[in-house]
Amino acid sequence: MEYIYAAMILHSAEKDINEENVKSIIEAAGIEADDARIKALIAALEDVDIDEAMETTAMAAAAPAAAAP
Amino acid sequence: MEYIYAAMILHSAEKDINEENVKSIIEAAGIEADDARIKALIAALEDVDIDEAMETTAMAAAAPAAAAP
Amino acid sequence: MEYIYAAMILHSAEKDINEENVKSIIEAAGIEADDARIKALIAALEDVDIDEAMETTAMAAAAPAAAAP
Amino acid sequence: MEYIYAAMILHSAEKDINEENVKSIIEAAGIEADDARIKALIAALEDVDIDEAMETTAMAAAAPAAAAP
Amino acid sequence: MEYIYAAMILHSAEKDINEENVKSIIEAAGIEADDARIKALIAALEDVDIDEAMETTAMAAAAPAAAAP
Amino acid sequence: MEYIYAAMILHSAEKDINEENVKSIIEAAGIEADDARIKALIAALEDVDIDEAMETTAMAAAAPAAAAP
Amino acid sequence: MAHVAEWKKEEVLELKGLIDKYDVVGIVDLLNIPAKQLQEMRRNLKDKAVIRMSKKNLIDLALEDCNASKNNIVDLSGHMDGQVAIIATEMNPFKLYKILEDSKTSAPAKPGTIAPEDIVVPAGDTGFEPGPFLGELQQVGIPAKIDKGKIVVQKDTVVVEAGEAVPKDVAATLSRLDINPMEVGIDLKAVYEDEAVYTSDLLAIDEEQTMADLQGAIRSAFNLSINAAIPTDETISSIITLAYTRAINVGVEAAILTSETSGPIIGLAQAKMLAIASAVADKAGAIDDELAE
Repeated sequence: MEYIYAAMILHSAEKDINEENVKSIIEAAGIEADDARIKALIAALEDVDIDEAMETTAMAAAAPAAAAP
Repeated sequence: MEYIYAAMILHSAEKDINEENVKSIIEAAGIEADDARIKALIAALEDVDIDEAMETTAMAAAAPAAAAP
Repeated sequence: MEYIYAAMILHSAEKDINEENVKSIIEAAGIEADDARIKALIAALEDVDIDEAMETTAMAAAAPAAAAP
Repeated sequence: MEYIYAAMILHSAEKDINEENVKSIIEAAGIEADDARIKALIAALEDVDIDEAMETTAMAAAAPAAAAP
Repeated sequence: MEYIYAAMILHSAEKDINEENVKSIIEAAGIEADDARIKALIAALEDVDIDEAMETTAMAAAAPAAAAP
Repeated sequence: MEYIYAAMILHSAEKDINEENVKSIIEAAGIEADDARIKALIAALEDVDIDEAMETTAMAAAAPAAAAP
Repeated sequence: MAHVAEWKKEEVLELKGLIDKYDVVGIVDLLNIPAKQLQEMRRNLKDKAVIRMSKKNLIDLALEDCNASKNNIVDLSGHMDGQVAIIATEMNPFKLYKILEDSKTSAPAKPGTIAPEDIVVPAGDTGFEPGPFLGELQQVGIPAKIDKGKIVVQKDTVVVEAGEAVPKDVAATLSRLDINPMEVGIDLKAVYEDEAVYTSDLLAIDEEQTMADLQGAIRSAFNLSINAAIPTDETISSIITLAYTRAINVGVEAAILTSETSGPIIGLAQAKMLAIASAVADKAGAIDDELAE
């Protein structure tokens, strides 16, 4: 999930989610960056509205304590 | 939340969650690092089992494939 | 999802999940294979115990649009 | 489950789910294709709305522990 | 489901699950036997630990994380 | 359970669940039929509704990992 | 049958005729059954079963005579008990047993009758106002006291043990308590069909067990069909569901972004972050204001 987290940091900080930025973060964490995974991440996120995905999460998260045991 | 994501990257990659590493990530994201906040987070995380914390709420993660069209 | 399904076929049949095999399947399905995505897929799966992941309800994540109000 | 995944690849890529295509994928995976199983699968899939079945996944995921004895 | 039950009878009685035996049962039930389905059944069961497959709740994967320990 | 399975074959195929039919199936499976057990089963099934059993079971099948051992 | 009276010979012949005529022959005990009720039950069983009372030794003789054509039927003679009768039918013995059991009723214990099993007076409120009934209860050994204006039995008490005769005073007390411990009806002891004798313990059908077995069979068949990916009309949807679910699970766990997994993956990332945030929320300065709300 490191790549996702990196993207989330950039999103949080309202920075551009691009290959370079993700790679910098991954490498700053001492992880060997895998360009293919970064490319795939960027490509996939192009079609996703992150804020919306986060909002639906928040809602769902708020909802079903009921579902919990 | 960038700081927490930074900690999660380190955790995910099984790297040490320390001030230096978190700071590197934050700065790599082009964010000005707030040392006090990093210190406070590191201190707080010392008492937390991150895996456990993530799992307990993983269910609340309760998000959206369903919701997404 | 095609790439994931391709990996699932190989896993199911206890074949090696490598670039060549995934590519063969994707092409056999009449889809133009995207090498970068395949590389990313292989890299991502390397960190994961597929049997465990299959049964780990990531779908909880997808779950409760139903549960949500 | 190989045969099902093969069908799912075709569905995902909006290709025709027929004997020939399923067989190509299975063989591309290095599996000896069993014609009888492929025929049986195709026959069973004729009466099913795959998209609908996929949607129920989300629902099933939301099904409560309460249903268990 | 007739074919499945036929296989289960043979399994239960520790008889060989082969085409001939399944066919006998199906025909004894007054059903016209479909050789292709029988072949498919036999082929599918070859890879499977029947006892385990009968006991493993198939939909478990679709269940919520909440249910998991 | 062979006798129950035999009854389910007949039910699945919408055949009459009577002594003669159950016996035929059992014998076709190469099992020596126990008349008393067959009679007991037939008598029991007069008061037990298989459709109801199927409905109540379907729920359990859709239910969660929690139900699995 | 040299010393057997003529009427007895005729009776044996009639019994023999009955036994020969039907495939299924049983021995019953007409449990304390009043004549009127027996008549009613005979009427209910009309066309289905014939009941014929007789003496044990005459039934024995008839069974012996029939043994040549109905092998092993003499085994029934070991099950004659109480007020014996023969029941003859074409019904499935298990069904016969069920019909007879279902028609049993309960009745008050008459003084002197033998308790078929322990007769218990249960603990609890008797519904009686305080009065002489309290003494009556204590008289027959039932611990009772006044509680909240009612006579209350303090604990479950066996007043007559199985096999003992019911004393007169106990019978009266039971009747006032509306406890009817006696079973009245036709008690099927054993049935003969096709060379086999089934005793009552074999004849009792456990419906719950049957239901459970059916559900077990159905569940196993579904599981097998789905887990082995053997498509049937009933399971193909579930097989697809399972395959799809597993693929999504793998996609999300491995963070493989696709149109179907991106949402859940982001959701999962955020939820995990929030989980950690809440775990450290009580530590000053550990989380930013946005999260602290």
